[in-house]
Amino acid sequence: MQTVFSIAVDALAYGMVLFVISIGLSVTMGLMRVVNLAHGAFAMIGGYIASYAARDLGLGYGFAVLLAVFGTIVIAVPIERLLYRRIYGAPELTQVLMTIGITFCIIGIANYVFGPTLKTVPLPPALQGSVDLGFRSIATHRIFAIGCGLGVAVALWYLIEKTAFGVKLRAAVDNAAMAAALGVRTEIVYAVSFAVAVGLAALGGVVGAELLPVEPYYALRYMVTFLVVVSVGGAGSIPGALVACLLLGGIDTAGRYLVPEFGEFFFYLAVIAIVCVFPRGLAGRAGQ
Amino acid sequence: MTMATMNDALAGAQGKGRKRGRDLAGLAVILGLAVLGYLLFPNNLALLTRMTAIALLVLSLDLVTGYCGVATLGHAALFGSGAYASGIAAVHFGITDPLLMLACGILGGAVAGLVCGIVILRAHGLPQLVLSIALIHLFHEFANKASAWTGGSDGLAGIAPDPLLGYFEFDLWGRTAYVLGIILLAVVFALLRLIVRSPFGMLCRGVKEDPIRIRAMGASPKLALMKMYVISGAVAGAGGTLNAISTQVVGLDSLSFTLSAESLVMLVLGGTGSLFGALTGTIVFMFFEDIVSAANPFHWLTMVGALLIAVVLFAPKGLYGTVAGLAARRRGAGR
Amino acid sequence: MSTIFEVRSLKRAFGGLAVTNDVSLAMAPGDRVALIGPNGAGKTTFVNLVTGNLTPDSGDVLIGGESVTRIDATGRVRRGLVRSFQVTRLFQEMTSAEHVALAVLQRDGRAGRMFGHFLAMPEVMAEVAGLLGKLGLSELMHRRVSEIAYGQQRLLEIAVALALKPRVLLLDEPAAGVPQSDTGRIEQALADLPADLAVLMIEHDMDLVFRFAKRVIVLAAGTIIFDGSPLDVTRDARVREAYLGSYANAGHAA
Amino acid sequence: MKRTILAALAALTIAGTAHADTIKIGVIGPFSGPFALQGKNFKAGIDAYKALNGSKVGDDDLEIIYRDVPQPDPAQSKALAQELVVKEGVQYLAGFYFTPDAMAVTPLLEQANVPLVIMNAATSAIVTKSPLVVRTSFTLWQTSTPMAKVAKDAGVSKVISVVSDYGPGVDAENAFKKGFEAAGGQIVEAIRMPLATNDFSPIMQRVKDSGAEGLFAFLPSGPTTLGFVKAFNENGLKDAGIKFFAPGDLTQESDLPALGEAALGIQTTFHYAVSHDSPENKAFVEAAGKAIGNPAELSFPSVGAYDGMHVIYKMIEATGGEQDAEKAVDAVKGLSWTSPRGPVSIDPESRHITQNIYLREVAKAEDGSYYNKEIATFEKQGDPGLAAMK
Repeated sequence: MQTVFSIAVDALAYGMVLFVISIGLSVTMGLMRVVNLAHGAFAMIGGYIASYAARDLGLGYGFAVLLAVFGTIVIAVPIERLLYRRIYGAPELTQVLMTIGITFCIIGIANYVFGPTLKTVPLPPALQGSVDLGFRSIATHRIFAIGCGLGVAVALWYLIEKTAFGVKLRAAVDNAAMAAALGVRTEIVYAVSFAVAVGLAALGGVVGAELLPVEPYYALRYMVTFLVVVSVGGAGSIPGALVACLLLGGIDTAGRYLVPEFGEFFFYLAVIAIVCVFPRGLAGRAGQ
Repeated sequence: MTMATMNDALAGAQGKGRKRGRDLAGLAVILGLAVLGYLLFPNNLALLTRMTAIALLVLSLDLVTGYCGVATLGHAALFGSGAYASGIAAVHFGITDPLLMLACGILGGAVAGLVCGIVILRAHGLPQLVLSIALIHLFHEFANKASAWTGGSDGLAGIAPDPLLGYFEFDLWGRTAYVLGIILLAVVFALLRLIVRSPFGMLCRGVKEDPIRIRAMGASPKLALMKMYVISGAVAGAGGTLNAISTQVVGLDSLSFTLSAESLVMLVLGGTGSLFGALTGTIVFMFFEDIVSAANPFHWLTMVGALLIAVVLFAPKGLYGTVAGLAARRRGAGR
Repeated sequence: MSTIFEVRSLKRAFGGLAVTNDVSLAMAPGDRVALIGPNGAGKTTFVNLVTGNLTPDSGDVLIGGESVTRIDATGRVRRGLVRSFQVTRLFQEMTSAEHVALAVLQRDGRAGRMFGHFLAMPEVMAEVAGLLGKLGLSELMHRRVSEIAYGQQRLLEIAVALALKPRVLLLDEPAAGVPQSDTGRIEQALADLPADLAVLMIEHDMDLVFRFAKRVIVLAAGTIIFDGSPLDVTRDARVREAYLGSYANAGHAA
Repeated sequence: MKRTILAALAALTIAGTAHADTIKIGVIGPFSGPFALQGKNFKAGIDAYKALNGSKVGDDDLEIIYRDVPQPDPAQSKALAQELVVKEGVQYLAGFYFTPDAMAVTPLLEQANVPLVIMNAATSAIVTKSPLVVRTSFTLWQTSTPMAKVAKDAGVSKVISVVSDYGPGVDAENAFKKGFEAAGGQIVEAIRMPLATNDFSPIMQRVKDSGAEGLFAFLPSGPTTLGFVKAFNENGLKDAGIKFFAPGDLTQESDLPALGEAALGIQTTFHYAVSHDSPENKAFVEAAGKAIGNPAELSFPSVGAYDGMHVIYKMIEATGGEQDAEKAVDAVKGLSWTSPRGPVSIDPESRHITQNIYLREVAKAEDGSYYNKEIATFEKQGDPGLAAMK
């Protein structure tokens, strides 16, 4: 029984970290219909900025996180205007080619600027150490990550379902021409959504840095994981992404614990099974 | 009315003649490039042979992606299965005749094609991409686990092919391997030209555009795609075998996501849906990689990235596709 | 005359809603039947059930006396039940000749052939040229679909269906979306359909229905409320109720 | 006409031999991609050797030609080696970070008449694949075996082994297991986890549940080591007093700044620490640090490359610059010298390097940086892996 609890706690923490990083990708892929393989690259930029701010400039953790989110958005907006705008509505393969190209460039530049070694984001004392849960201990920063995940989920849900912007966004997604005819400036809606997605990527990159350390090949190393999680959840769905992260996190964690030597098998077999049963993702909308 | 029909039949016949001419031209281009490569880089045949093997992989990917619209980031599974099939045949079963190894590799690739087809064709679009990614990881893990057969992460070494036809040795200079590779590529190319223009090829193009319409014609889209996947597996398997024979070793990288993604990049770079596009993409990407990585290994990734972005911006149909489109427009304007 | 196509008490419900409820009909070779009904009457579901894209909860579909209820859509096509689409479904990048040739080859079981080109198959080309000629599409033989007008695409759609040598042809609004100027050619094509072919046409345009059909079936709320001659249909009380009940004015049906 | 061409060709060939005083050495390694840092270390070691010992051997100039294989890719590696031999005419092949890449090249050597000096690839079997292979790095068997004794001496009798599931990981597990069981210890469990593991928390829970007193771990140097070490601490294993043993890949110097406090006190066995205290090493670190640019990036592959160059220099001296692979390899059999890592020699039989293995502990220096502090020495260790293969 204790084992089950233990696995559940780990699965929750891991799943939430995955969620925080991938939810931005779910926004770009589901709402903007762009297969954005460069998502990890933006998360990595966030990690680098936070690391630089906290380690080299000695800023506080919270400040470093904010700087990472906004810094990454500032870097990403010109990229959106110059490059992404050209591939909205393009065939998937074209988007794959473009975003892989962007990823390669960002990796090369990060390697040049920051060097090939690992970078960490030093945690504030409050997040260091572990919390005793009675039957086991868990790292404080993992609890923080779980909190961030929940916070992001609620905030995004509110933004999309309850605000005027959310209405415009959903309208633009369902029928861009109609939305434009109704006076929604889809270009701006897209730019803002992209900024939100990138900001979330950066936040995830920083919050998840303890688990997925920041280094130049971060962008490629975890690209597949993010893509798989979002697709399994159903691109564009927040609850779907949340369920997918927790489910895949759970399978991964349980596999690692019970039969570590076949961990990969379990994970990918589960992915195949889920995709075959739910071809549109766990929360995929019918008719899409 | 009759006149019009006559004229059209004539136009059709001309079109046919032109296509046959392009087939021959295509073969001539391959052989010409092969001779040119041999003359320009007589000491670099090993790399040219590798390029040929990858070209077979990209051609095979084009069959399912370009002609059938299947999105896959796991196509190296077919290539690697072919390589391992021939390698295991040579190392564990003593089948060292290169042509028999080729047969084993083609068979291995075709079987892998069947397996991948069964799984990947269950979904479309993004989920399909994800299935293919999951598959390539499973293949990779499986080969890693079965290290008694595959050598695991150390690679399957000790492949020692007999001389080709009992006479031509696979030596240090790699001439035999190169010639074998070029002949293989030319034969495969000719066969594929035949297939993509055959009724079956037409059926597949139909499936790519509208599977529902194909069903309404009484044909099963899935069956057509499965057949194409098996053919694609055979071609990729031939490429894998060529790699195994020429380098005498098979590594886990031949079953990797990286190789799959790279082959897709090469295909899209050259232009999907055209065999020439697949060849162009392979040649351009591999030469670019070779030159840039030799010139500046530390920054070549940035330059490759810039190349990909430039292609999307300025040649959205791929290098060959865009050039061919321009040429066609010019011909059209001239008429 | 013998029955070529028959539907026996076909039923299909979605949730609790019976969208097709106990529908039966029979057709003989050469029949020209129009299926009409107000929006939401269940015409689309009926077509999907008949063509095999949906499975019925109960009931039977028979072609030439053989039950095809458990046979999938492609098998039904091979047995001679062919449909056209309400919105054209053609391959934008293929020529007219390729469309018809593909249908001809598929019908002969040669669409899986991996060598040769249809242009080099005289018997196929003869049939392609004949069919396209009959529909007045000869000049567009080697044009891609993306290059030809919508009205002509509708004709090509019919050509493709005919190339499959159907015994029963299901035409789903063959004139939908065609500009007024081109409807004449389509009507001509319909008039020229092979005499021994059983044709079931789903149509909104009542003028077309009256000119084409010898028999009209009215579907409303998933059941057949009328099956008889075109002359009687407008006089039938239940038909009037079905249309008038769902529309503010009766003129809309025309 | 024909004769003129022939004459010209002959002249060229003669000119070629007459001026053959530039000896080419082909080095294959990961110079781009995720492992570029290791390739950089190769280059730094080679440059350092040339800086300290001159870039000439006798009258002969040296030319180093680098070729890039970013990730394990035996086919590419072999193609590049072929190109180096045939096109560039290299007399020596060297480098190789990954085992499969080295394995792929061994069948070429005899025909090419070229010796292969392995500067890193660490699977025991490579040296058996061709008599022309010499290795100046280490094997996992060599670095892991002494750890068994360390663990036993520390009073630990039950150990759980956790390794990455690929060749070197399996080697490390086997080496430790053999040594530890021979010393009377017990391996309570041996876990092999996928290379692509991100979250090690479940593994640590398993370690905890196993009741082991010590953990033996092997992961390839790089990003994952950070997560592993952190998970060890955060799951309370460190506090529970479980001892952490590993070969030195886990605390590679270039990863130490990131590992930082978390790695403090971890004991590893390895053949080289950048902090090794000797005049030879001081000179080496200075030269190599200059070559690599950022001295913090310096780690073990550089010393493998440095000693590899030493071996190649000796080979060139012995053959007088002539291309004679067999003579060259014979000349270095039994060769011994003082390397930056300490006294080393080439075992005449296996052609693998015999060297000291050091027990080190991660410690904090006065300037706040972290380093591997050598605390014990196991002298003149051969490769037990070769014996285990038989």
